Amino acid sequence: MNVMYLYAVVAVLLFVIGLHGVIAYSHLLRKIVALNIMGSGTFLLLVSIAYGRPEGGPDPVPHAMVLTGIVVAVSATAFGLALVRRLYSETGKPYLPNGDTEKSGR
Amino acid sequence: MGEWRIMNLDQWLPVFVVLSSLLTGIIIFFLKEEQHGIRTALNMAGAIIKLIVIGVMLHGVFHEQVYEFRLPLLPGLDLVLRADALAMLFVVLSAVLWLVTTVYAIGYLEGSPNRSRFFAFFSLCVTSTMGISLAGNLFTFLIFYEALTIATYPLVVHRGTQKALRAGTIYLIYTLGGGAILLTGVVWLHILTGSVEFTQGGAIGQLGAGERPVLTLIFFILILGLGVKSALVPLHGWLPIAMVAPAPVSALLHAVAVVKAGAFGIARIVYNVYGIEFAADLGVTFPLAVAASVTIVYGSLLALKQDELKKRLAYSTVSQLSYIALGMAVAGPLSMVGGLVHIVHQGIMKITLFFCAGNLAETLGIHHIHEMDGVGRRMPWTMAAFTVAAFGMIGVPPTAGFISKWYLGLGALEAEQPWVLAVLVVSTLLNAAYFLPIVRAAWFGKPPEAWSDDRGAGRFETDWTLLAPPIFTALLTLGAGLVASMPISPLQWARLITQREYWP
Amino acid sequence: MIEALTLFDGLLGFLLLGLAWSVLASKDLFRSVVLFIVFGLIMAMAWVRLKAPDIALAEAAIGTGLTGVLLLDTLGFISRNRSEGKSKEKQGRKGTE
Amino acid sequence: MMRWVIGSVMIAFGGILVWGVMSLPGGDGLTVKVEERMEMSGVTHPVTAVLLNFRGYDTLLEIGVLLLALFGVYSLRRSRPDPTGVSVSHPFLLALTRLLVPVMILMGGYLFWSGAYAPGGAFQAGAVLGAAGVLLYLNGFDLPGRKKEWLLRLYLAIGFVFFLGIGGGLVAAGNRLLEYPPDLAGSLIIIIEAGLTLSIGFILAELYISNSSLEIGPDVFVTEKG
Amino acid sequence: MNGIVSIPWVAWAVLFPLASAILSFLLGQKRVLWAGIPGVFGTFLSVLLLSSQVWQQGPQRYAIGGWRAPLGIEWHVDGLSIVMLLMTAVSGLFISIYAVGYYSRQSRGHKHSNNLFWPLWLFLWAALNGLFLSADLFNLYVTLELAGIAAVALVTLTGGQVALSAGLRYLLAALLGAMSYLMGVALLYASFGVLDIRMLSALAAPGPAVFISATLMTLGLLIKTALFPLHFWLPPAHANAPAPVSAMLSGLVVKGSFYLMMRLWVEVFPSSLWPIGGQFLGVLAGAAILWGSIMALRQGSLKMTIAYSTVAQIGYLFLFFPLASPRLFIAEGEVSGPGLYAFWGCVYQALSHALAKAAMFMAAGNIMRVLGHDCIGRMDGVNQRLPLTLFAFGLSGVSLMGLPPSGGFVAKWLLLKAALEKEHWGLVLIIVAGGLLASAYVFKVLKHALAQSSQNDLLERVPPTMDIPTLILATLSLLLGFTARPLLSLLTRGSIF
Repeated sequence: MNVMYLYAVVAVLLFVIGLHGVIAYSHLLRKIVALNIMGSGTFLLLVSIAYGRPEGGPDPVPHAMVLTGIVVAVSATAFGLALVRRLYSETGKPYLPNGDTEKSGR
Repeated sequence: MGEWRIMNLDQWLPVFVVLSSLLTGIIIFFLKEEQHGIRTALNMAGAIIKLIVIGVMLHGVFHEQVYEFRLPLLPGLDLVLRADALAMLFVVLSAVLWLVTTVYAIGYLEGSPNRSRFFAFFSLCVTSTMGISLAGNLFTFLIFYEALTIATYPLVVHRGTQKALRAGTIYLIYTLGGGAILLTGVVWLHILTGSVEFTQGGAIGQLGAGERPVLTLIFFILILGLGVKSALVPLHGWLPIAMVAPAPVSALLHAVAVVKAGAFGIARIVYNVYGIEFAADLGVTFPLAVAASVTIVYGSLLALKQDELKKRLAYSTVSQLSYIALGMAVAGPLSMVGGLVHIVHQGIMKITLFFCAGNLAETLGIHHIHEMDGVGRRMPWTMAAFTVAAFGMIGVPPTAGFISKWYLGLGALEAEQPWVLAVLVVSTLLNAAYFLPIVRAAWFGKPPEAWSDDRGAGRFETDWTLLAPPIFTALLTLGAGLVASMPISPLQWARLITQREYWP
Repeated sequence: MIEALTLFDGLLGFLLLGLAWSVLASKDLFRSVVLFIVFGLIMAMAWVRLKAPDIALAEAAIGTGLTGVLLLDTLGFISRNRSEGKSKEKQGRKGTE
Repeated sequence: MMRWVIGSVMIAFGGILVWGVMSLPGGDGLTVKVEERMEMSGVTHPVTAVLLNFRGYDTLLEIGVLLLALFGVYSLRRSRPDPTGVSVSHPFLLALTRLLVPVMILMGGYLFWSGAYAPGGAFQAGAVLGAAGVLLYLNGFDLPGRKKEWLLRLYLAIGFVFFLGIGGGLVAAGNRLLEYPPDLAGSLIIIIEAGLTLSIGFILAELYISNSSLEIGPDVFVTEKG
Repeated sequence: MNGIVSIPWVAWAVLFPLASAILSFLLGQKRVLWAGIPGVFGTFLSVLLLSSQVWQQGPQRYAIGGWRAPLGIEWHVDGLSIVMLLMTAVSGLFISIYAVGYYSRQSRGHKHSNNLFWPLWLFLWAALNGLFLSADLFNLYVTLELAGIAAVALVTLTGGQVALSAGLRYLLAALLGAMSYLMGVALLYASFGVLDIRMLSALAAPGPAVFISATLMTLGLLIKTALFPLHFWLPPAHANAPAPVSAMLSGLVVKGSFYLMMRLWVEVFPSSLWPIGGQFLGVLAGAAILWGSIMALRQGSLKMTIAYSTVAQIGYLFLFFPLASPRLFIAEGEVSGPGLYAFWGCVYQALSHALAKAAMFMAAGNIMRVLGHDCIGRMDGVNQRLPLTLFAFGLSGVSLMGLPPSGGFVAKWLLLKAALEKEHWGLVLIIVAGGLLASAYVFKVLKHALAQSSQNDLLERVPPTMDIPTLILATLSLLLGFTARPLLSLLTRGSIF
C-alpha cells in the first residue's frame, strides 16, 4: 500500500520537475526532454495506482494506458525533434525566437 | 424549420415589400459592370412591383385590414413584419422616393465604376428601410436598423477617396456605437417585459410602478441609441461629414433612409412601446422636447455659417429632423399630427434640395453658394424646384412645410407649451436667413460670362434623368400642401394614425 | 525483507528524482541526454518493481531506446553545425519563453 | 529573479500535488472486471486483452498518432535518404550488425508471439525490429521496400490498415466497431498484432532515418509526381 | 429507409475519415484526391445521417467493441456533440473543396506543401469527430493528442522559418496541455477507478484529489484552447499556416478542447468548483475579448488580425462559465434562465465563429493569392479584383461583429440576455465593447480594400473552387441567424449525458 504512495509522490514530483524544466529552460532540446520527464511522472502515477489496487494482481487498464501513452510520447518527441532540426538548419538557433508572436510570416 | 404555415396571401404582402428590393439587390451584385440594361430593368421592376404591393396594402390598412408576417427566430422571439398605419406612412415615402432616386442615380452615375456594387447596396439600403418601417416589434426593428448601417457604408465610401473613407469611418463610429447602445436597451427591455410588440397606445404602459425608474433609464438608453441616426445634437457629428457620398446617396440618406430611420424609431418607442400617455406620465417627454428644440436652433445656426451648399443642406437636415421628435415630445394629438406628417414633408422637400445641389455640381461644377449667382438663368427648372423646396423648408404657405409647422404650432398651444412656439418662430427666421440668400443670388445675381466647367447637356438644361426627379418631388411638395385636405394626403394619413393612437 | 524492499523503493525514488533534476539542470546538453537515458533505464527498473513488465520492455525499447537515439542524433546534428553554441545556450537559459 | 518566482511557484505546486496523492483512496480498479472477461478476450495476457480488445479503439488511434508523427517528419523532410551516403560502416559495427540483426528479428518474433499470453506484444516487438532496421541503415544496408516508394508506404500502413479494416469490416458485418466474435477474437488479434509489429518496426525505423536526414535534397513525394 | 436508419452512422463518422486518411497516404501524391474526395463526402454524409438519427431517436450510446463502460470505451452522442459534429462537417466540407483549389495551383510553387495535406487533414477530422463523440477520459486524451499533432504538422506544411517556430511553439503548448490533462485523468482514475464521464458524474465527490485534477485538466485545456493569457502560441500558428489550415485551426480545432472543457465542468467536476472557477474564467474571458480585439486592431497583416480576432472570440466562448451554472441540462430544454441562455449563446458562438472565421481565413488566402502579400495597408483595389471574396469577408465580418441577422448576433443576444439577467454589468459592457472593437478591425480591413487602387493589373486569378466555398461559408454564417430554433432544439435533444 504505502509503496504505492511512495511511488505516487515520486511521480508527481517528477511531473513538477518536468513542468519546471519546460517553463524555465529555453533550449528546445531541454524543453522536449522535460516534457518526457513530465510524461514519465504521469505514467509512474498510473502504474503505482495499478500496483496499489487491493484485490488481485495489478490493474491492467492503467498498464495499457501507459503503453499507449509511451508510444504517443515517442511520436510527439520524434516530430518535435524533427521540427527542432529544421528550425536549427533554418535559423541556426535551437531556441524559439521571442518576439515573433507579433510579426507574421509568409 | 420554423413552423409557420402558408396562410392567405395577406400575410405575405409585407414580405414581398421587403423582398422586392432585397432580391434585386442580390442579383444586381453579381451582374457585370457592363450589363447596364439589365441592371436598370431590375431596379425599375423592383421599385414598381414594390409600389404596386404597397398600393394594395395602403388600401387594406385604411380599411383596418391587418397584414402580419411572423417568423420565429429564437424561443420567445419572433421576426415580425406588420403593416399598420404608421408603418405605411414611412413605407410609402421610402418606396416613392426610392423610385425617384433610382432614376436620378442612373443618370448621375453614368459611366462611373462599381455601379453594380452601388446599386446592389442601394437596394439593400432600401430593403432595410422597408424592414424598419414594417417591423412589428423592437427586435425586428433592431435587426433592420443595424442592417441599414452596414448597407449604407459602401455607399458612403463609394468613391474610395481618402475623404470618403474617412467619412465612412466616422459614420460607422457614430452609428455602430448607437447600435450597440440600442441593442443593450432592447435586450434589457426584453428581459423586463418579454418580447415588445409594437401596439397602438403603447405596449408597456400598463406595467407596474415598481419598474418605473428602470423603464425611464431604458427609455433614455433607447433614445440615445436612436438619436445618433436621427442626428440629435450632440450626436449629429457624422451627418455633415457623410456629405462626401454621391448626391443620390446623400439625398436618400437625408430624406429617407438613415435619418428617418432614427426619427421613425423614436416615434415607435414613444407611441407603440411606451405609449404617449405613459411616456408623458414618466416625464421623459419633456427632456426629449428640450433636446429637439436645442437641435432645431443649433442646427439652423450652423447651417447659416456654411458656404458649401451640401454642408448647409446637411445642417438644415439636422435642424428640420427634430421637428419630428419635437412633435412627439410635445405630447398632444395635434402636435403628433405635425410631427408625423413632417416625416413625409421633410423627406420630399429635402430630397428635392439635394437633387438640385447634385445637378448644380454635375452640370456646372458648382459646390459653393458664392458661385451660385445667376445660376437660375442657366438652370431655371432646377432652381425653380430648389426654390419651391426652400420655401417649403421655411414654411411658406401653401407648401408642405407650412402644414407641418402649422400643426406643430397648434399642438404646442393645445398642450399648453407656448415656449415651443418661440422655438418654431426662431427656427423659421433662421431657415429664411439661410435659404433666401441662395434663392436671391440664384435668380437675381449676375451670372458669370462662362460657368467653370459646363457639361452643356443637350435638349434640357441637364440630362433629363437628373432633371425629372427634382421637378417631380417639388411638385409633390406643393401638392402635399395644396391638397392637404384630400383623404389621400400625408396630412390626412397622419391624422388617421393619431386617431388610432389616441382613440384606438 | 520488507525493510530491504522499502529501502530499495526509497533509493529508486530518490535516484529518479535526482536524475530528473540533473538531466535538466546540467549545463552540458550531451551529459543531460545521457543522464536522461540512464533515467529511462532506472524507470524501467521501477516498472519491473511495480509488476509492470510490459511497460518495462516498452520503456526500454521505445521510451528510452528510440527517444535516446533520436536525442543523441539531434544533439549531434546541432553540435556538428553549431557556430557559437555555448554562449547561445547560456543566454537562452535566461529567457523563460 | 524570474527563475526564483517560477521555482517557488513550482515548489508550492508540488506540495499541493503531494497532498493530493497522499489523500488518494487505494480504491479498487478494473482488475476484477478484466479478469471476469479474460476468456472472452481471445488472449490470456490481461494487458494485451485490454490493449487490443477491451480498449482496442485507443490502440487504433494510437497507431494513428504514430503515423501522424511520421507524416509530420516526412512533410519536413526534403530528401529520401540514401543509406550508402550516411553509412558509418565501421568493420566492428558491421560484424556486430551481422550478428545482432538476425537475433533481433528472432527476438521480435518471440516478443510478438508471447504477447498473447505473457509480457510483450506488438509494440515491444516492433521496437526491436525498428532497432534492427536502424542498425541496418547505419551500415548502409537498405530497408526492404526502400526502392519502391509504394511498397514502403504499404509496410508503414499495413498495421493500421489491418486494424481499421477488421474494425470496419465488423461494423459492416453488423457487429459493433472492433467487436470481435469471441471464437474469432484470438486469430483476429494475432492478424492485427502481426501487422502492427511490422508497421511499428518500419515506422520507428523511418522516424529515426528521416529525422537524421532532414536537410538534404528534394522531397521524394514531389519528385514522384510528373 | 429503415436500413439507413439502422446503420450505426456514429461508427462511420470516425471510420470514414480514418480510412480515407490512410488511403490517401497509400495512394501517394498523384492519386491523393481519389481517397480524399470520397472521404470528405462520406464523413459529411455520415455525420448528417447520424444527426438525423439523434434528431429522431434522441441521444445514442455506443459501446465500442461491445464492451460497456467502465471496462470498455463508450461513445455518447447527444445534442451538444451532434451540433459540434455538424459544425465540423459543414466547415470541413467547404474547407476541403477550397483546399482542392488551393493546392491544385500551389503544387507548382511551394514544394512540399500539398503532398501530405490530405492524410493530415483527414486524420485531424477523424480526431475531432472522435473527440466530440467519446465519453472516455483517456480516449479523449488520445484524440486530443491526435488532433494536436495533426494540427501542428499542418501548420508546418509550408516549412518556412516563421511557420516552423510557430509550429514548434504550438506543439510544445499542445503537449504541455495534453500532459497536464492526462495527469488530471490519472488522479480521477486513482480516486474512482472509472474513466467514463457519466459514471464519474455519478461518483465524483469533492476532495483534494478531485479539485487538483479539475485544476490540472482545466489548465491543460485552457492552454489548448488558447484562452488569454495562454494564447501566446495561437496567433503565429494560425497566421502562418496555409489558408485552408488556418481556417480549420481557427474554426474547428480550438473548439474541440473548449467542448471538452464544457463537458467536464458540467458533467464531472463538483458544483462547488463553479462559484470560484466560474468567476475566475469569466475574468480571463473578459480580458481575452478586450486584449484579443485590441491586438487584432493593432496588427498590420491581415492574417495576424484574423488570428487575434480568434483570441477575442474564444473569450466569448468562455463567458459560459461565469454565466452558466452546473447541472442545468436535466430537463428536455424546458429549463430556462441565464444558465440555459449562456449555454445556448456559447454553443451558438462556437458555431457561427467556426463558419465565419473559416470563411475569413479563406478570403485572406484568396487575397494573398492575388496580391501576393497580406499587408492591410496595401490592399487598395481588392474590391475590383476579388469582389466576391471581399463580399464574403464582409459577411463573415458581420457575424464576428455580432450584427443582425447573423449567427454571431444570435449568440451575442443570448449572452447579453444571460449577463443582464444575472446583472453581471461588467460582462454586459465587455460583450458590447467587444462587438464594437470587432467592427473596428473588420472595417479597418474593408476600408483599405475599398480604397481606389492605383494599379489594376490582375497578378493571378483565384479558381472558383477557392472563391465560391468562401462565399458559401460566409453566407451560411449569416444564415445561422435564421436557423437558431431548430439548432437549439437539436442541441437540447436529451440532456447532456
